[in-house]
Amino acid sequence: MSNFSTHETAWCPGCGNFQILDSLKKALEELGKDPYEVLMVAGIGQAAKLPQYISANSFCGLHGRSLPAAVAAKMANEKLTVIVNTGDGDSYGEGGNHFIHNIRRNVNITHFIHDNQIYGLTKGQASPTSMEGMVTDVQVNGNANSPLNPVLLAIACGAGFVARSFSGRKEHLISVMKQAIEYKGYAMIDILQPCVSFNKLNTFAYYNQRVYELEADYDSSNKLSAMEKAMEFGDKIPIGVLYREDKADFHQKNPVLKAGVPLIDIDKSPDMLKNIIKDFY
Amino acid sequence: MSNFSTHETAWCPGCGNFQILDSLKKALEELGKDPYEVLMVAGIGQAAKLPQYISANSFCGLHGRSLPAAVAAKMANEKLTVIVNTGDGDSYGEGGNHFIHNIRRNVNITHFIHDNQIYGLTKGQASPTSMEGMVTDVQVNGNANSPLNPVLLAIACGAGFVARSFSGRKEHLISVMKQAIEYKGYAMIDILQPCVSFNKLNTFAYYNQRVYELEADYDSSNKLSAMEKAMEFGDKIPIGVLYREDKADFHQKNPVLKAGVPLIDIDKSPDMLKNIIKDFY
Amino acid sequence: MAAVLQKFLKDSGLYVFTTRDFMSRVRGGHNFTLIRFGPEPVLSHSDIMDGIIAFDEDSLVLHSEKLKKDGFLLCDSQYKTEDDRAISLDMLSLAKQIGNARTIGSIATGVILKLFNLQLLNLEDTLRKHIKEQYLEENKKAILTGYNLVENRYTLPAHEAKSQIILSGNQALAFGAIAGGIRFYSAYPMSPSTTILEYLSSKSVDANIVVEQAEDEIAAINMAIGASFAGAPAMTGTSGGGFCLKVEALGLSGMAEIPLVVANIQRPGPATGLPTRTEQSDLKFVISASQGEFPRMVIALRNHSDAFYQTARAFYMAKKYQIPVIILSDQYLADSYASIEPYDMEKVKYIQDIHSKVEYNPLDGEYLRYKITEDGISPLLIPGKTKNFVTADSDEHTERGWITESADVRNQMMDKRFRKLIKLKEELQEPEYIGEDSFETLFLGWGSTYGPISEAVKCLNQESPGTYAALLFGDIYPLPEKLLKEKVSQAKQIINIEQNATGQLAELIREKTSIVCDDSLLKYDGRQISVDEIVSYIRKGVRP
Amino acid sequence: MAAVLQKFLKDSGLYVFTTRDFMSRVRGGHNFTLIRFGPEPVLSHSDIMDGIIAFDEDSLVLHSEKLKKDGFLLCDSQYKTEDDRAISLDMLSLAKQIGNARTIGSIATGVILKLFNLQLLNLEDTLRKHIKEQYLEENKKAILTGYNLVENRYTLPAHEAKSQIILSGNQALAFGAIAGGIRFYSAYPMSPSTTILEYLSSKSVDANIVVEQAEDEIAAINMAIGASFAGAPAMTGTSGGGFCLKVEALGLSGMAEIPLVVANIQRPGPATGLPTRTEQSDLKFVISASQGEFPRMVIALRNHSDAFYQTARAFYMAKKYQIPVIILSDQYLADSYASIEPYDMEKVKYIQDIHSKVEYNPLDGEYLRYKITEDGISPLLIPGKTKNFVTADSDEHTERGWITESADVRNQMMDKRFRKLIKLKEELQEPEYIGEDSFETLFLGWGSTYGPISEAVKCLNQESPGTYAALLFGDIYPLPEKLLKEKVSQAKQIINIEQNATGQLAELIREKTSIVCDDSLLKYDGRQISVDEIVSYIRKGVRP
Ligand SMILES: Cc1ncc(C[n+]2csc(CCOP(=O)(O)OP(=O)(O)O)c2C)c(N)n1
Ligand SMILES: Cc1ncc(C[n+]2csc(CCOP(=O)(O)OP(=O)(O)O)c2C)c(N)n1
Ligand code: SF4
Ligand code: SF4
Ligand SMILES: [Mg+2]
Ligand SMILES: [Mg+2]
Repeated sequence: MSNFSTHETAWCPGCGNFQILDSLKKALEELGKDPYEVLMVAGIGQAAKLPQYISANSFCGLHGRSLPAAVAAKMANEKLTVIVNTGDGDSYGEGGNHFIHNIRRNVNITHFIHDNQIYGLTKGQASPTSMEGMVTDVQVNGNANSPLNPVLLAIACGAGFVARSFSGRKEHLISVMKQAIEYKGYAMIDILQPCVSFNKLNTFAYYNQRVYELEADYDSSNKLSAMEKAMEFGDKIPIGVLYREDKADFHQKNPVLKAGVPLIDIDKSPDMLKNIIKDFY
Repeated sequence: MSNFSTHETAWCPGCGNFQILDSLKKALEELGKDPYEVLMVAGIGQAAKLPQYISANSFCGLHGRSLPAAVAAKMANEKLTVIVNTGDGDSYGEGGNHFIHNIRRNVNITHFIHDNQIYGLTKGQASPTSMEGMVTDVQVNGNANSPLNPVLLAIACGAGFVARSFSGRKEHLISVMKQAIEYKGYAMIDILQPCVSFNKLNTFAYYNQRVYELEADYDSSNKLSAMEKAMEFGDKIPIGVLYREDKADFHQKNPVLKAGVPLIDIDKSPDMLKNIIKDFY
Repeated sequence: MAAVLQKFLKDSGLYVFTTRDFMSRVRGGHNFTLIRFGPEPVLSHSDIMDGIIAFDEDSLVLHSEKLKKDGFLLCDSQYKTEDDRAISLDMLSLAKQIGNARTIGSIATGVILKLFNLQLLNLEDTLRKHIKEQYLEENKKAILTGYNLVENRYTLPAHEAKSQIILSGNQALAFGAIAGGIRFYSAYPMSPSTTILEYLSSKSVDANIVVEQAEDEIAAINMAIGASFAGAPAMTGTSGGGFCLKVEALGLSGMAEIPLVVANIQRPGPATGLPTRTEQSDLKFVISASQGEFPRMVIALRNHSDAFYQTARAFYMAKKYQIPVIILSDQYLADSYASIEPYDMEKVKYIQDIHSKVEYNPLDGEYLRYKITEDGISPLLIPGKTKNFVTADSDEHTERGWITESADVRNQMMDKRFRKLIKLKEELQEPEYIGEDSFETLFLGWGSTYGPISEAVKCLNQESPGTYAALLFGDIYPLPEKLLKEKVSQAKQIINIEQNATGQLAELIREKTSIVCDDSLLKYDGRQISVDEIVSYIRKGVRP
Repeated sequence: MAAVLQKFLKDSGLYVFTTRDFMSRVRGGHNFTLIRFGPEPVLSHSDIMDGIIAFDEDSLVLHSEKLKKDGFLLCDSQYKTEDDRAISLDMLSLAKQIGNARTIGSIATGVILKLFNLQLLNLEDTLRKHIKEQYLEENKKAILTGYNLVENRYTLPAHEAKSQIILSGNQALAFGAIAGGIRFYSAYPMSPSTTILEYLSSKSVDANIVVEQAEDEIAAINMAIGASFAGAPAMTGTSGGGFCLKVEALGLSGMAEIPLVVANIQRPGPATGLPTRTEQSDLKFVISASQGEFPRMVIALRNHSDAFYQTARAFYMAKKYQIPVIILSDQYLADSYASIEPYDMEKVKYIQDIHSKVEYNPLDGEYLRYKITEDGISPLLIPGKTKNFVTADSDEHTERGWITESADVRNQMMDKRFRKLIKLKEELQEPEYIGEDSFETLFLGWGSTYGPISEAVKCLNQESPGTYAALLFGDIYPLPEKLLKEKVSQAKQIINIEQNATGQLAELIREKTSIVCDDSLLKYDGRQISVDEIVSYIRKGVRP
């Protein structure tokens, strides 16, 4: 049994979340992570229940607010492997502002968005990624908003690791997850995830027919062509690492953290207070 | 004297906001707008004081929250010409989530962002568009975040009218403002605006040397090349309408509004309540 | 199946009250529905059951303790039970024969109806209302199958409630908003408020409402304020967590004097808490939410009748006083269904008045949006509808609505805004008094505990006539004090009964009147207090 | 120039208190600084002035009413005035001669120092502290020029305050946070809290603090909670409008029992209000902010000494009880500078204890993050620092920290969390009592009105000895009741003096104790009440 296993889940049978959970456990094991150094962070939603189903430290905060908590935990203790799992509504709707700005902050965490293109836990309203025209109990005349393209958005905001995958392609997902976790900086994977209970448009079959892996010669370092690829989301949906760029992360730029000692372990000078008070004389 | 004139301002002498205010009055006059049908909306900040200096209806709401109020006012009464003037901190920082989602909502309003790349009213902290490395009283070691590219972000979110201009180029600004106001849907102009008090990097001269008008043969309908142009922000900064696409706006898609009668003017059927209660028997 | 069953019951002339108990998950978990019905109006659920319909093994066991000695336990014969109250029937195989295992619910419905000797009135219509066309035939068959499967067991006295309506608390609230003139509703989904969003969406075309799902709760309330400023009566709804995000804009509504209705459908906190359960723990929060000070009104909904009338009235009060009005409901009321007297549309007609009055043209001379007036109410125009400029500013402002830093103007504006409360307090509705002229123990309650507490008073007084009474608050802030003081002066003992841990009503009452409760009955486990629990606390001192 | 002047004054052994009055704009508008100094400790500003230094025509006129008959009015000779108190000097042209018109401030500083016969102690050092190297020489010249321009006029008695420190309320708060062990601070700029962010940024390297400007206030508080969860003592600061946005996460801190310090530097509301002015109107708001119910503590800062010690203590209390602790300050305290006794670092040493204690390993067996304990405090470990999993959940949860819907567990957890208050209440600090053993009138106040009220008591008692006293609250929620009840039982009259419109302290006191104030002195025009205003209200019944 996996190091990362735990109790029963409350997801619907057939839900794509199961594959994501399995893949994540696999990825963590293959990377040889110690569960006690892993911190799973989530907001609120179906996807956000994932930390409850994996043996690791966990922080299940507020709906939409997982990223600020996650990056700050990493700032406090860089030895933690910080992984955020949460929904499309949580990440791009309620949490949209944190999404765009944490890309700019570039803290070394990993963000897995279970993108079922619907609000699952609240029983099926349109999410930011829902297709235009989708009918729900709230969008009775069809969703009027054009869907957000999260990977395009991430690239446009300057993210250094932007990927898409699909819960139904476990091998692919595990491989991309591992790359994302190992990437030094903010890494996001938008994971297509069928919601069998509420999303009758974007089903397993829907995704399965459309997804294809990026060509072997795909150049993930070219931002413009990455954006072009990112816009491909229709009859064909590319999966894989769309854009990747290595750059200094938050810790490397922060004067307190750049020495590499976790914040909570830095010894404070015993004379610190006495030195500071001198300013006020 | 202009129809839209009013009392004294509280801006610093030399501030770029004066040109923006002048240009806006000019644009409104040239479009022949009736001041009583114009609604100026703002958040809080230096830029956001603009509605106080123009004769029109005005709504100065909360910091970061101008867009939701503006689009809803338009939903309530489409006869209003709704114009938002507010800062980069307000629009992209505190209000970032409303920015990305109101692009998707595509309500027919105009959004002028006075982008001085700084928080002016609160006396000079880094804003989302501040350059990396900028030193302020808060960013004492230099701003560590990479700046947001608002025009690129807007295009990536699917905005139909995305432009950049500069307060120092009044003719250009007036012309782009007029196009934006006339565009049917959400239109944004990121207006470069020197802040003489706090931004010593991005001065009038800085912008003036760098900006150039888009070539006459520039094709603003190609999203990919628009994104490429949008990324140009360094020694040369293109100004003009970077991207433009005509598409259905919110009102055209909304079942209650599509008939073209302002919401507040629709007559409710006198039997409406009696008809609805039947459902409950 | 609950929807169909309750409709049959109502159509047979019975009063019905249905509550749902579900877990915060989409499938699985232990969920159940309680239906209480009878020839007399039913105001709440009860813990003591006459019958159980169990569709799984858990339900057989989990609730049997609460089943009356002579109750029945209807279940499929696949489940083994020793309980001699069980009625085991081959429902599942019959459903399969009909062609769809899921019709087992309709079979059970048929069984129940027959047990109580009720007729299958409007069979087709009822089914059509709740069941998709394609499943209609098979469910009809199933009901008839069930109906023919058993013999009649119980006889109910004659009853006359056929002309009642049946609806949930949130439907009643949403319908009340329509009666109140709503034209704009914006919200972000959040249990247990989402059904308001759903209901208003479904009526948006019929009732000419723009209904918009916002990107977050902050957007939702700022949208509502923008729409209201532009002349569309507006509401935003949420639960406590979402209300938190609306707190800043609540102050904007207060400062800029923009009419606004905010519905907070409470659930147990703090934070995410127990998302699908019930509590009344946001009273003090909403009373003082937002920085600074400004007049507001808070109305607690007590039942399905209030939900309609008071929501409609909230629009009236918001517009009349140009203030935010907060409606406090909770999951118990929101999700429960009750059969009640049809609403009287004449009673809400006065609301139209205030909407039309708003558009009057100001007196000659300059238009002063924030004119200092004696009653504190300034002329409210709609931008674009007049040759005056309409302004709103979240900063302190002059009569014209321009930003100011003058100490004098500040004082005048603060005083003007607060003066609105004088008139408002005069039209507050006193709490509902339940009981006889004389009594000894006075219960104090608010909101949805109305049902359990008022039933408890009746029940307790049957044994000890003239001993118990209750004051149940609907209008709760500003606190109506008149009747309270009157009844308190008569009481030997005061007990506040609340669905929270700190006794928030009692605290509010003490703050405003110095009245101190002698005892408290507080429940905060997420389950609504029942008449039985109140009665047994009073009789035996057992806390639930 | 105020910074330089106050430093000279302090170094001459005088006590200093400086307040700023500025408009919400970057340049222009009428802004001024009040410096009050003397040989005795100065606790607040005064409305009555001994001297005015006017740098523009407005200042000549606007304040002259408040200038003492024998006061002076220092101004440049370019401004014409009839006032015979004027000292007109050619300061501008002298400044221009020196080479920079802006050195006029330094010339005036020199003049003042000479008028009061003070020596130019540590001239260079003082200037270096506040003036950029490149302007040093010219300002030195300017001060000397001013000093030689006039004759000595006043003689101050001997004084001995040279070893005092001088700092602003926000600097004191921030320094207190450092003493409290802060390692993480996140905030979004907002007046009057921004200077905390600035100060901590400037000390981030020296004190090993990660200081992060967040994209909004919601991010700021959620970051602080995340950092605290991971073991870094954390604070977030803001003003009322930003506090609104933090309300939801405040509940998360309460629910997940994650230590957190939140500083709310109040300004007049509602909404944007008067952004650069002062008020105390968020007390009731922060006491009940967030849905649901959970223990919290609110500490009001009364002065520059409190600002340090109480902020440090807030970290201690937050960690010890695993709760959110809210610090209430206001613009008046935040932006004013005072010279006070240097802080005693020994007094804050106990705080280190609690930080180290946290990392203890749990007893044998399973680690239960939310173990039900007698005192309600459960073992807090730091994730990654132990071979136990550390959990946090915003849902109601079990002892292990997993989501639950059990009614029993819910009750146990609610009770456990609230039990923390028992011990906490035992270590509450009683309000500070100002006055003699016997008195007739008792003033009640809180926070930054400490200075004006306590000076008023002294001043009033000079005329009528033993008549006035005050209780000034620092710890304010939970409300410490002991001393209050004791003193109230002795009082003939109780008057609450507050910088708000509704008398929030009085309401809180009535809610908790049924004590009702006989009269209220409330001010809400954005300007701090002064000792003079209190005294003249008491003596003449004139409300400010
Ligand atoms: C402040 C706040 N608003 C709303 C909610 C209600 N809520 C819980 S989960 C959720 C959306 C879930 O959608 P998503 O994030 O896509 O996750 P999924 O359930 O689809 O995995 C919402 C709106 C909440 N818990 N808190
Ligand atoms: C909720 C809230 N947070 C913070 C503030 C303080 N604040 C006022 S304006 C402003 C930033 C202004 O920057 P920007 O939007 O770029 O406008 P500018 O002044 O530069 O024109 C801030 C942070 C506020 N008023 N409300
Ligand atoms: S509702 Fe959808 S997302 Fe949630 S568990 Fe069920 S299938 Fe999965
Ligand atoms: S601070 Fe900057 S943005 Fe504000 S008025 Fe002055 S120059 Fe303009
Ligand atoms: Mg989802
Ligand atoms: Mg700016």
